[in-house]
Amino acid sequence: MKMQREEKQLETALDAILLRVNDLKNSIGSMIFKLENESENLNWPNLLDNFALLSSQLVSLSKMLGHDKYPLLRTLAIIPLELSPERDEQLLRLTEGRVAIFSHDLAPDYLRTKPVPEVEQKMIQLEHKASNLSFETVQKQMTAYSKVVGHVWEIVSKAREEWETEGSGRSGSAITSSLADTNTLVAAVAMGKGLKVCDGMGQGQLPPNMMGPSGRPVGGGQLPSNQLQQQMGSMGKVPSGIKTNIKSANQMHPYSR
Amino acid sequence: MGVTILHQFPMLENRTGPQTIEFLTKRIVALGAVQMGQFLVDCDSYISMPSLGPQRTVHVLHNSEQPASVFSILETNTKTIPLVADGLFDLLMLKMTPIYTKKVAKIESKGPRFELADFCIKLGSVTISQNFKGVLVEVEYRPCVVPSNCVGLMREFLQGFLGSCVQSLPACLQNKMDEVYQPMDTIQQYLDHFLNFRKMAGYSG
Amino acid sequence: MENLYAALTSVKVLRCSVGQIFNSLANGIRADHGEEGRDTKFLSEIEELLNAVTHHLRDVEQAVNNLSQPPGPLTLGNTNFLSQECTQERQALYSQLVLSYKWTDKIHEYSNHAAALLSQNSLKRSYMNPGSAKRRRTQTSSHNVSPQAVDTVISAIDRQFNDMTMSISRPFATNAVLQVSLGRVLQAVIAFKGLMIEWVVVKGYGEAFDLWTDSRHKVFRKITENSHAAMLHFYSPTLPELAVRSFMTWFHSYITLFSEPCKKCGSHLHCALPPTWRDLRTLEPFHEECKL
Amino acid sequence: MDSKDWAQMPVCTAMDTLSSALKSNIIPNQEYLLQGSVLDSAVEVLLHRLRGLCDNVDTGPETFHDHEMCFSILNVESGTSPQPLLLRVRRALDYQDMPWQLRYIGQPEGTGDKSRPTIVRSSIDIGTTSAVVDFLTEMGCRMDFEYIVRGYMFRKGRMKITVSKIFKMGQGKPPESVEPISQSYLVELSVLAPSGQDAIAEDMKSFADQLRPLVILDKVDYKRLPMPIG
Repeated sequence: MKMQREEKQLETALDAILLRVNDLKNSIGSMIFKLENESENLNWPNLLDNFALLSSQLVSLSKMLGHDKYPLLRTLAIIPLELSPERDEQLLRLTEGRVAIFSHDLAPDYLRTKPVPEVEQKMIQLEHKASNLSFETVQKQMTAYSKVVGHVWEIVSKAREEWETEGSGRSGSAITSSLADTNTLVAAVAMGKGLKVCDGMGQGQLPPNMMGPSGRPVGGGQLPSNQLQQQMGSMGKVPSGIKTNIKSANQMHPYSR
Repeated sequence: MGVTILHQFPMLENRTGPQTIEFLTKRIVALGAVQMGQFLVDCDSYISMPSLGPQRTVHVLHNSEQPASVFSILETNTKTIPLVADGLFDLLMLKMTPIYTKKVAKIESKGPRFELADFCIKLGSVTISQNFKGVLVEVEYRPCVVPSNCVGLMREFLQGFLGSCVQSLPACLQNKMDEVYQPMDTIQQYLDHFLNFRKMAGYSG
Repeated sequence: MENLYAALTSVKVLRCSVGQIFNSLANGIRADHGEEGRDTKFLSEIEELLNAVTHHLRDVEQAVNNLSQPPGPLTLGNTNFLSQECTQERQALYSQLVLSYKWTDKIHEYSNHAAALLSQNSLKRSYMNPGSAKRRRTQTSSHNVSPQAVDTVISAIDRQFNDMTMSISRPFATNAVLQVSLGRVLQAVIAFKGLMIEWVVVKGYGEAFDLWTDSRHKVFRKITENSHAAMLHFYSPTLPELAVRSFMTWFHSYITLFSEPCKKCGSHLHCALPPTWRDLRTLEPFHEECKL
Repeated sequence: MDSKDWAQMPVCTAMDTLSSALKSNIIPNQEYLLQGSVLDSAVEVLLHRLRGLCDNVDTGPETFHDHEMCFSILNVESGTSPQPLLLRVRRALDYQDMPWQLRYIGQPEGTGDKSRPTIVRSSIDIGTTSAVVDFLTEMGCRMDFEYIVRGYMFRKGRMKITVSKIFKMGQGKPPESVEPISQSYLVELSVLAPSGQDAIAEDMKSFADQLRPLVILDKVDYKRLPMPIG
């Protein structure tokens, strides 16, 4: 009875795992396909999305394996019942053309649960070496290592910063209109803001009898106009002027969304 | 638009306005003219508020011959500026009423309009707020656009049916003899006569 | 229909023979009957005529018999009522007949005159006359001139008059259309065929330049007519250049259209029109009515 | 028509015809307006899109190059707040012999009103002769400011769309050396209609939505605009 229940549990668990693994496989497949066929219009955010999907699938798979409800797969053994040097069509179909023959030299590779013996040996050696190190050397190596890592981190973050400013510059070109400019233009057209010819100036176009330049406070009128001109002019020359304008307009405009 | 001459026909003591018009109509019809409708030239004057400095007057005239246009003439101490505008200029003048007000009565010249070959003759009786003031005869010779070319011809035609009372050319044409005649020139002649009528009405009243 | 005609002619013949009888009877015995036996001769003549009448009467009867009954009543319109009116005077046909006869007579006479004039070929502007083909080849053709030649001729004329401006356009292939502005008095469109002036339209200053509509003003319509007359007058097939130049010189004299009075009556206006005619040689202004 | 009938036909005064036109409400004296702007870099895209949306597809956009002068005359007499009367004179620099345009523009309404899709302001458009500047100056008007406007005009039904660059007048310099006042083109969507035809405002709103997000056409209340300089 207990055996039966355990078997059933195992079966459902295997089914679920199979499902996840298949999902994972499909996502990897589609990503490979994209890389191979659509590489020219594949952008970085898209690729990142794909990686995120993969990692989430991996995480959920590993969570599933570590869950209490699931039987410990580690305790179970797989015994290859039949090995044959013949080509197996059914197997070929099942593995989507990856494995054609389930023979003596291939089966151990597929069913392996431990690293290759040479690797295992090397790992043991390394662990042994590590346990034999003195505390000072460990400390020294650790600081050196963290220094290197910190350095790399610095480089990477710097690169990232550069990259981001560049990116934001690029995405800025998608902005096609600026509220600040709208306001400037509308105010200019409606009220002449920035256009008003200050007293004593700009009368060249007007008939001379219109306003006599005499009797006007020339000095008082001219000075602010010059300042205004300078400000306007300098604003026009700085290329980043637009960007700052956008920001300030977003803060100021009553209808901003 | 051909050269036009506006002429004031002297009133005789024993004739009323309608009788004078009747008399002239008979003469002109005898020459072979055919009546083609009526005509109307009117003039409103707007005077500036004292706060605006020296007084200026805007005369706004309409001529039924150019029904889509409004003619306005601005008079200041030193100069006069003519302006031709669309019909909606009247609406603008209404907006101006706080600054430019209508203080004098409307004056108009109205009457029958005749055609004789290429001539167009208009017999207008001038009224200031329905009171008859005099008779203005307008003669247009439509093929000719330069006054200096057809002075003799016009004088001959005018003398032909108005008699010897026709002598000199209108003052405002004198210095424009070699320019192409504009509808505004007709309006200027009307305004000159209207202002005279008003002045006389002012003295008599 | 033929039967009807036959019947009508036989009736006519009958009436003729009857008329002849009455004629002879009314005349009585004539000189040509001779001296002796003139009575018998006369009687026999009457008898002969009577025989002819009976013969013709028989013809008529025969023809009438041949006629078929017309299907339905004949509709004759207003002529039905002619039979109702018996007095000739009230039909007033006679005077109308006389009038129409007079007209036809006049038309005949005039067309004879016109034919005589036209046969002299003085106004024919192309070599369409059936002259010998050899001679035609040697003649200079005024309407087969290169556009460049036309341009040079016209620009030469243009230089000659400084108050007359001209511009050439060629809307229809190679034939030039000349727009002439004569001071601020008038403008004209002149269509050429080669160097031959084909059409002239005169308009007022400021009117639209186009070949097909008349001017608004009576004066210019009159001048258009006169220019046509002048263009025919000045036409000379052998000296096309001279023809154009003299036409232009004549045309230029209209610069004083409104300012110069008529040479004959001394006044500007006649019938409310200025002197619209210019003498072809002296270029003096005349009213239409004064030029003769 | 017989000449007799002509003779009988009464002549009505210009004022009569004007007031009857006013009564039957056929004078287009209301302007419905939406405004926005587009950066120089994106103006080509906008023009392309407008070409597709508007009526004059085959002929391409109509260009214009105008000079606008704004005049005001102060109404001091009346006891109420001295509201200046604003008049604008506009002339085409590229077609010198065209009539000049004199324009009265009233105060904008509906800027704060959320239910109204566009600004509505009264407007009188008058074609005049070129003497109008002298005329206004002598009348007592003062020229407040002037500018050069150059751009493209499109039509869509009754709607008029202008995409234009505003230039500051050079001080006595030739018109070629004028400087633009911003790095954007002003975009205006307007209809001139007799009063009471508010349905057109909805049409304008939906047309403006078609241009989003390239250009945001909106009611811009210039009285409440921030004033960074002067």
